[in-house]
Amino acid sequence: MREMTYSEAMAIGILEALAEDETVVLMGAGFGGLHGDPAVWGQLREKFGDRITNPPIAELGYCGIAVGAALTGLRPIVAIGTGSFSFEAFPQIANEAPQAYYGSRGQVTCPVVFHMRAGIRGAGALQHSTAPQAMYWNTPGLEICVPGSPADVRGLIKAAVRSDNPTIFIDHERLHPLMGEVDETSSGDIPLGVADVKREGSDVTIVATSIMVHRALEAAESLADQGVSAEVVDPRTLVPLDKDAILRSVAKTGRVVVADETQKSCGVASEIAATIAEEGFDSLRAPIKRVAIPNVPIPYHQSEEDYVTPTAQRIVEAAQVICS
Amino acid sequence: MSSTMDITTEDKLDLLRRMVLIRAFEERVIDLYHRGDIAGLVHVGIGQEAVAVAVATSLLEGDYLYGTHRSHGHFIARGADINKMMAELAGRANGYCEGLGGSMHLVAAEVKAMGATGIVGGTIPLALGTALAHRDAGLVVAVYFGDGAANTGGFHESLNIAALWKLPVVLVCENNGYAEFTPMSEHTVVERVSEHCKPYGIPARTVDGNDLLEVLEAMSRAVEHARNGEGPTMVECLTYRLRGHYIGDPAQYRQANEVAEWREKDPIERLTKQLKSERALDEDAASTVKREADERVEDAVRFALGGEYLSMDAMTARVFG
Amino acid sequence: MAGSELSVDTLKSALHRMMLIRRAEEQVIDLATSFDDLIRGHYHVYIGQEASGVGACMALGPDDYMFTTHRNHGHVIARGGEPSPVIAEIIGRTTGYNKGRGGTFHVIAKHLGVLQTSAIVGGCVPMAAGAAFSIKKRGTDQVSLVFFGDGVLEEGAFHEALNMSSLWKLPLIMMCENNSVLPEGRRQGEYPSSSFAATQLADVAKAMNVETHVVDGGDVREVAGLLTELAHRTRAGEGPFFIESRMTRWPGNRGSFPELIGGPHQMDWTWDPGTADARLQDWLTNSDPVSLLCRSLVEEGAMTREEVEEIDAATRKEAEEAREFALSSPTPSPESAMDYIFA
Amino acid sequence: MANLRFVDALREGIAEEMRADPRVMILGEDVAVGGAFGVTRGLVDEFGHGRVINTPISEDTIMGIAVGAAVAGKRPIVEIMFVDFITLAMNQLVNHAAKVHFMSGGQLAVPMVIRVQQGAQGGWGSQHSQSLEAWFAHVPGLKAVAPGSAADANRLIRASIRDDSPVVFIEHRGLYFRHDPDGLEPGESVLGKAHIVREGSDITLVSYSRMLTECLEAAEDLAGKGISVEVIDLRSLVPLDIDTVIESVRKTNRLAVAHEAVVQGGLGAEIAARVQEMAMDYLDAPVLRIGAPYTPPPASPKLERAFVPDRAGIAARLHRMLSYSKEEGS
Repeated sequence: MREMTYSEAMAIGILEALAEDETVVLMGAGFGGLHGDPAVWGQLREKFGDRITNPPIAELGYCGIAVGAALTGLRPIVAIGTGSFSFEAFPQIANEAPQAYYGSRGQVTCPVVFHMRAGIRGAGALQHSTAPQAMYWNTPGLEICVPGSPADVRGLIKAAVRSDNPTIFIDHERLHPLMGEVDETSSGDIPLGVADVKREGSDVTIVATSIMVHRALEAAESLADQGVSAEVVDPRTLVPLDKDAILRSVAKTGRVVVADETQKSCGVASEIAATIAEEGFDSLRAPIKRVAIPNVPIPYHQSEEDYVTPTAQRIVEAAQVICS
Repeated sequence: MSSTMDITTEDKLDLLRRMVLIRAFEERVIDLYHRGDIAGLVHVGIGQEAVAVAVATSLLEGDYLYGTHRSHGHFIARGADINKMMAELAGRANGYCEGLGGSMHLVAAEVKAMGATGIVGGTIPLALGTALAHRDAGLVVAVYFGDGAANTGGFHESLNIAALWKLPVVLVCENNGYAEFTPMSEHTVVERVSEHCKPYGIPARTVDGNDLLEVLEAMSRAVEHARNGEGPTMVECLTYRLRGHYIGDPAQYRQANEVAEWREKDPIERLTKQLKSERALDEDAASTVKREADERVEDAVRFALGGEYLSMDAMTARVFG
Repeated sequence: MAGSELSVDTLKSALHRMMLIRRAEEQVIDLATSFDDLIRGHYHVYIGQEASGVGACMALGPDDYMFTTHRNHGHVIARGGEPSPVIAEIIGRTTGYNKGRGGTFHVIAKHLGVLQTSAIVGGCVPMAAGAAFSIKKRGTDQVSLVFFGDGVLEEGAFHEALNMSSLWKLPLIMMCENNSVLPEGRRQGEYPSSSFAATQLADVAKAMNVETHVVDGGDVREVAGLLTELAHRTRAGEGPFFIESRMTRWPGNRGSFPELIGGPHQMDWTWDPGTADARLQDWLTNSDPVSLLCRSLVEEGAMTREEVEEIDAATRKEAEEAREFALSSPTPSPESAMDYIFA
Repeated sequence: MANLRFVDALREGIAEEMRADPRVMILGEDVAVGGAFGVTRGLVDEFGHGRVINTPISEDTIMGIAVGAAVAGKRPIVEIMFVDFITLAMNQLVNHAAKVHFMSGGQLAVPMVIRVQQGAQGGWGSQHSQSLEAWFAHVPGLKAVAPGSAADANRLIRASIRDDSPVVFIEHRGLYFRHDPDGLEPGESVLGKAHIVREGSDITLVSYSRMLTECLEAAEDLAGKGISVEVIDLRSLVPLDIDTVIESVRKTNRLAVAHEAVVQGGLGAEIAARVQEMAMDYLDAPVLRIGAPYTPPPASPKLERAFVPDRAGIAARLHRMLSYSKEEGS
């Protein structure tokens, strides 16, 4: 076990994916964002420079190129940059890639990974803070990974690359510098569609995605001080969604807070809450609370940003309401 | 000013003052950024001031302007209030956008500076739309973009539509040789962005973007062309940003000698030298220009840092008009 | 490069493919108009463009890739596709190439290298460039060929893909089928359009340093000759190439709901266009690639009329059988809609 | 208003606004020749090519042009021929149209209407048949409207054009050539106000757009079995009139939401999440979400029929819902 940043763990995962399969190529190199550890990323360039292509700023064009390459024997990982830029490539990400396998009735597969940085990052303002995962969830045929820890990002990037399906891989700008333990002596593989209980508890379930896992853990600490035992469940992937793990926890606690950093309306938390309300109805002893972004674009200044950010405190408050 | 032929020495001094003000503003922005008073992704255009001033000078009051992610200079040259600009960068309610937009999303509608954007090439279609709205009114719309934007689909769609509909728009390419961190040779096959205009019959010129008077001359013709109803044109200004892509970018992707060469071509130095050789400016006067600019910027900083923040109710009320 | 170098056997085989496309498409139109529930929406046929698709596909080898658009039926058959699974696909039967999943817009045939057919204007060009990128990365000598219409040049995706293909010297052939050309302007000439400002389509590609060619898309010899040369050069690393294949629209190609003016093509019309419906005569005389090829082969003495008519009878029969095959094929079970979401 | 077909009522609404306000203009592929479905047929004759503007196939730029015209004082209507093609315009729609008002601190307004046409009908396959309203509902700054009747098409398009925000106006191609059923009383048509189309006491059924018709028919079928269904037409998806829904749930204690879009991440999720949060105590059964399965729309007619919820399927699921009890599970 070694403590490392999320960025470094992602770089290690990408290095391992490249080493494992020579058809893996990178389009762009903006993974890990501005905090990427130069030592590790340098190693990546040195070892696999010929498999890294730096495309022009033409998201639509290069995402399409990645789809075409995926149809013909490569496994591209595409760095789109901030989630907002993925809207420029929507025709390829949401209209071509997810339909290739289905539309051809299984004749062709499209093993491409679209990587994007999402979330409220600190003065990213409206066009550099977008988290589009909810929209991709409404687009059948896309797998969606939202890893929240170094070990998870390393394992899931490899699973995403190995998957024969197009995968949306979303990290969060504020995750990059966060530290966590990674076991470099093992493969660290994590299958898609398996949730992880990040903390066990008995009074309330907090379903948390991506950066919210950390805020949920922080909230759980503070709830513990108040005598409330919170269980933190991290789905890790939205598609496939490990409903069983979530429902198991709900069956135990009967109370749920869904914590997610996308806008509330038709957001990730809505789908998770609706699913629990539908399939876990009999277990529920209180309404499910959603802690998400209100329906506003992400503003520029910190005070405004903080206001819209789903924080640990807001998780605590939501839990208090349903536990009382 | 309709033509550079009429430019007086006093005009030139005024152009210099504006460039100096932009430079002073942005240098202070860098300082405030490092002090933590300004946050986020902030892109400065130090070294590109001549384009900003020339473009703004060529436009009339009723004309419109669209910017990019690197637009402080564009807006200041256009006459935007630097107090409200600085306040916006500092995220205050007394800023142009009440702190909701920040550096990348400046809008100063009072001077018809309609918007910067964080999306490369994103304002080009917007400019076309504004031109469409006003094409019968004799108004002109100028829109900035960089060499990187010339690879986006929206740019090419816009060339076609602007030509097809003969829109009164001037496409101002600030070709600073880099698309974010990538040199032009690695992102496109064309030597000059203006080459893309040929198939559509759009008149295009490539000029020395650090020579204010040359840009002004080209811009004046382009604006006149648009105002006469003759359709779009492109003015490609070869220039250079002396700093990194954003504040904090160490810019290790470029050679020291390249930067040094461009420092020699600093547009402010060039015009200063010219005015000195014309005996229109001496050392004292030059320092006065600088001092006055610094003082105005200090006022702006005081205005900005003294500003309140928008209330959260007001913020949520801004989602719909 | 000259098309005249094509052997008589090759030309016969090309004629066979062209006629097969024509007859299959006639069946498609008939199915759409005779049944309410088979092709319920709009659809696009390739009648009148057969020479372009067949000529281009003659230059491809078995391992090459081909991408196409909403107007794909003819391209798939040109590439060697069988009419039966093509028609079955169009009417949504399990025996279709994609088991009825894709329909008229999305006939995909992996074994022919037809990997995607996008109904989004311009959607296929970046993907084809991606296949070319993959070829280059894997170091094989395959070619990626993409068919698209002239409207694609209005889409930004085309320009983004064009720039990257040129920048990275990808083994890509972009076959722009411009079917809006008047007969006299088919070889050269301007592009008169209310929606595209450039008067020469090829200029757009030239501006990005891509070698361009203009070809008479109504002449299968010219198309095959040019494409064979370019495919060869593409394999040698000289790509990408942009071709404007100019052709004149079949009068029955009325937007999205084609009409068989005067019924299916009669071979009498080929030999004597004056016997056809007045609306077709000019097109049959000057522009119909099938009629032009038939007449020239007979005039040159390469084939007799009887031989041509034998091919016609054979393809007509093949298309009729394909229709019957499709109509008698089972429809998919409703729950199969849930299959093939993820691999 | 006479009982016009949906398409004619919609066109009439656009024309009325264009007559009333010279700032209103319409842009899109083929709009000057009537558009793909005839919605804009004849408008060019009355208003000229200066206000009914044919565009190249350049969706993103068309969207951007409309934003630029809107901030400069026009009230543009953009027609996107199929909603699937809005993927090509998402950049300008999400990054500018939705945000310009907010990011400018209210300096600029973007009064524009984005007309889209959607729905799985006709076997047009996966790139011409999607229902994407949840995308729009997720993007703050966009309003979204989805009329289910000709009368509403007329009134809501007018309200949308008059609105100072960007409104995505969702048309269903299966509705275009229909007349409203006899006796349909549209009520007041304003943005943000749902309408109880049929009163009932056993189950609340929420829907919009074409699915409303299936819901009304299902309600009719169930009435024959003595089950009383209250049918609510949302009409406006953003703003969402949750109060009307909750008021109804308090009466019926059961809620179903039916739409043609994919269930996962769809509008039903939002309604279910909100209602269980705000009115859980009133629910005797889980909120039932009825929608398309998690697949792209299939082209095959038979598969497509299975993909789209229908009258019989809705009625059957509502019927089962009534027998739900906590002990047994559903």
